[in-house]
Amino acid sequence: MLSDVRERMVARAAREITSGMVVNLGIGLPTKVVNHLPADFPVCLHTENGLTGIGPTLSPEKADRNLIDAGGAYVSTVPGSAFFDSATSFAIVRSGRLDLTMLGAFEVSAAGDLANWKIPGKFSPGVGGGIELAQKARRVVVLTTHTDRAGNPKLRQTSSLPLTARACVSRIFTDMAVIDVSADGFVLVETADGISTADVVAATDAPLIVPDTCLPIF
Amino acid sequence: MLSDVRERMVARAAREITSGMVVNLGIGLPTKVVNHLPADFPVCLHTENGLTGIGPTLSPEKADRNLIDAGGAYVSTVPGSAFFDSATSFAIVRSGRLDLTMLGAFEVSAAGDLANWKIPGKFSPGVGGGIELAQKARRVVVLTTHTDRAGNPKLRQTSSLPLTARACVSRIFTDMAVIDVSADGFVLVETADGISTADVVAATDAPLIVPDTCLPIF
Amino acid sequence: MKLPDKRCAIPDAVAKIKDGDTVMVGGFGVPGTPMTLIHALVAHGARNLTLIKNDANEPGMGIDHLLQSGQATRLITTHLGLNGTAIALMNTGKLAVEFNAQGILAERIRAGGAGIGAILSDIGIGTELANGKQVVEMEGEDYVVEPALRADVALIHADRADSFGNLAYVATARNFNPLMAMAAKCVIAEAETVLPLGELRADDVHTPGVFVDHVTALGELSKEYVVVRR
Amino acid sequence: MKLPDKRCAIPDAVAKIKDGDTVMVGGFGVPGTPMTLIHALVAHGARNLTLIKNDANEPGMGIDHLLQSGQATRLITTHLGLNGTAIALMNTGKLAVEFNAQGILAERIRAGGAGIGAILSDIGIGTELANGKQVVEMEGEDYVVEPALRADVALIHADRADSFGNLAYVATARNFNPLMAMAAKCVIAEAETVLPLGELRADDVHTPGVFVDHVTALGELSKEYVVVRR
Repeated sequence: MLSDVRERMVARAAREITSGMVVNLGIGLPTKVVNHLPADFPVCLHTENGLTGIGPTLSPEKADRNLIDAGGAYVSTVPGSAFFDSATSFAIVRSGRLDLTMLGAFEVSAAGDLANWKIPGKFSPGVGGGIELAQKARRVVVLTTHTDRAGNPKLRQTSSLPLTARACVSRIFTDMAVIDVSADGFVLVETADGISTADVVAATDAPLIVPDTCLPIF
Repeated sequence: MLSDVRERMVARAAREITSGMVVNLGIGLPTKVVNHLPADFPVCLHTENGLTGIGPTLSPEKADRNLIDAGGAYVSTVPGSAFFDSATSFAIVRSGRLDLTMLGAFEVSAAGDLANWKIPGKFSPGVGGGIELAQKARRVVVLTTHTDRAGNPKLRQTSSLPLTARACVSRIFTDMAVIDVSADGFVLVETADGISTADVVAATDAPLIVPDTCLPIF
Repeated sequence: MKLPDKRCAIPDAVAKIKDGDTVMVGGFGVPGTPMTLIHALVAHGARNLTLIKNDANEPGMGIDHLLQSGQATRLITTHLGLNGTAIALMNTGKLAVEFNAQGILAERIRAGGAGIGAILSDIGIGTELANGKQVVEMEGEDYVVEPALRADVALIHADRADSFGNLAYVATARNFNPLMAMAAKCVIAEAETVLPLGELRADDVHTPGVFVDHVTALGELSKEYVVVRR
Repeated sequence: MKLPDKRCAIPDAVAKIKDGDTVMVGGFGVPGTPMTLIHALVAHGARNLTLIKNDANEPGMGIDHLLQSGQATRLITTHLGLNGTAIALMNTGKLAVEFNAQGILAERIRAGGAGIGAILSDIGIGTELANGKQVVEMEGEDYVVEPALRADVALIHADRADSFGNLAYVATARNFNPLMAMAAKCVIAEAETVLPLGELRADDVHTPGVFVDHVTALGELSKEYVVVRR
């Protein structure tokens, strides 16, 4: 189970999905977004390993051994699902048919650079499908904790990690705030219940533009 | 109906097809080759517009409006036929899965250059699939009349027409002879019944190597 | 979650086509040619069109109507052998024609649909087909650069569809349709039958509906779809 | 005319694999991984293999057996996240690993199967993924050259096959299988069911048998094929 604030962050991110969109939800927190969409909501979920029209996740007892998502979870279909090979799957991604992708992050820079695939010397399992999602989806948003386990900010002026793609992130949902990436850097859009603007500024390693209005709370 | 000698030429060409081959038969005379294969002969016929396993040609009454070959003839399937798109069809061609293609020709040079798609100022309907067949099938043979309607030799030292592909033709079946393309030029292999070596030499615009043995007659 | 409904009336679908657009049209001969959408484009009247199609159909059929009406001024194709009218328009300078090797046309369209810039190919190297093309050396070999093709609109003919736009083709009517259905900003599919969601098996879909913008059900088929007696 | 019969016993099919060969292996996670052919390759013993596979499976499953046996010395892949053993072999220099973006790996294999030399792609431009790659300018834009991949052998898992080697896949077990089944000199397919000719509908074939050299029917499936409980 997710903590209350993470659940609210995921629910807030779900509102980013509008009617009729084609959406790819990355491994980890983004996958949880699907639990916050109404049953009859018109949307098409895509997974890189070859499916449009992802249905609910299934328990091992009910799982089909041949039906997983890109993260290895056993999923199901919906009426109108289609299966296809890996080349067609990334044709969807690279030709701009994804309206939105939600990804995890190690770091996001104030220019919208995304680093989420490699920490040199520590973690280098390969880039998988992330680079094409980050570079080619029409809109890329990030779901992440605001800081890493050691408390270091993940939102930084520049990222020192190998990049997944440059200048790709439009918006970041964290357990503290919703932040947009603008031409002038990070802009605070919303804060989590109980979190002050000062808290967000302190946990962010880059200047944060704070609008002179009352911000929504999620 | 074909004339007797053309029928024998087509029958002779059919013997070029050995058990288990994947074969593409070009528009025109090559298409007729299929009539000379036994019913249970193990072979896979390919057509560029998206079918492996071509079955017999059908009359308009029995035709399926959605099932044609690349020449527009209404054909049928055999048990085990498969349909595919045009990209897959030429993937078969370019990746070397065709053991043999039989093509028509305007001219063939002594180096095996093939010209069969354009006569500048007279005939230029486009190259279609011919260039890829000529360049990529493992073995390319030509079926053609030995001379054109005006009596000009089609087998020439060099071709003056725009080429379909260079040095691609291995063997030529005509209404006068079977001729191989060797490193040293044209080599007479067989003659048609009633045709002398001198007839073939006279109708060929390039030196013809004539083996010092008794040649088979078809 | 429910997959969106993309069913649409034909005039509404083709209304988006603008003067100067590039339009891909499926089909190889009669099979797979979207005869009904082509007539709708004639009725719509958009001019100065670039068409991308394997062939020019036969006189009085398919895209020949767009050549006769003067709406098409440019054609990217492989072979015009069955349409003497198209060849005459080309020879008199009324139609600009770019010929491609057939499989290269297929790959260029597929590259457009796959979001890649170009393919490197050795087809035509050493012949006039390679004239004027960019050549790249890779590992000591020469290749021609064959740039991806994309279109503003693709007109597709399918056998079956569902309301999300998943498509299935039949026999040799498949040909260029699945490739073009990936390679245009706006993909319009006519289908002989439009089924309720879930009635096209997910394993048997040839074109995932995610590529398709509008799907429309054909009523009774016009005479242009039937067996040609030559 | 009759389509040739390509049915073959598994040991005979894998007997052709030689030391030093490049072997493509289908599958994304468990679905589509040819578990039985992989065990046959372990039994066969060919060494110094280069494997091309989306992922390295999980410890004790799929190509992990070829890593554990030391038969594979090189791996072209996209992601090893579920196999710590593979990462350890890579980090200690016992396994040379080349990472590709997943869709680029798919396209490079497809290019090999389609007989084209390379694709030009903008994926990874401006990141370390593009380091060391040939760059080509086309119409003012930079693209990296991603060369086609071909293999000596491809090991494929299909749901259904016929005796000519036509293949059909099920659900997300399709993944890289149809691409690899086009891109090797020798293509060996294991199928859960091998049907008589004509029982796979021509419109529903995913891989035309013309690409396949040997097809073999699986008996009862081993435990590696079942649902993984993590």
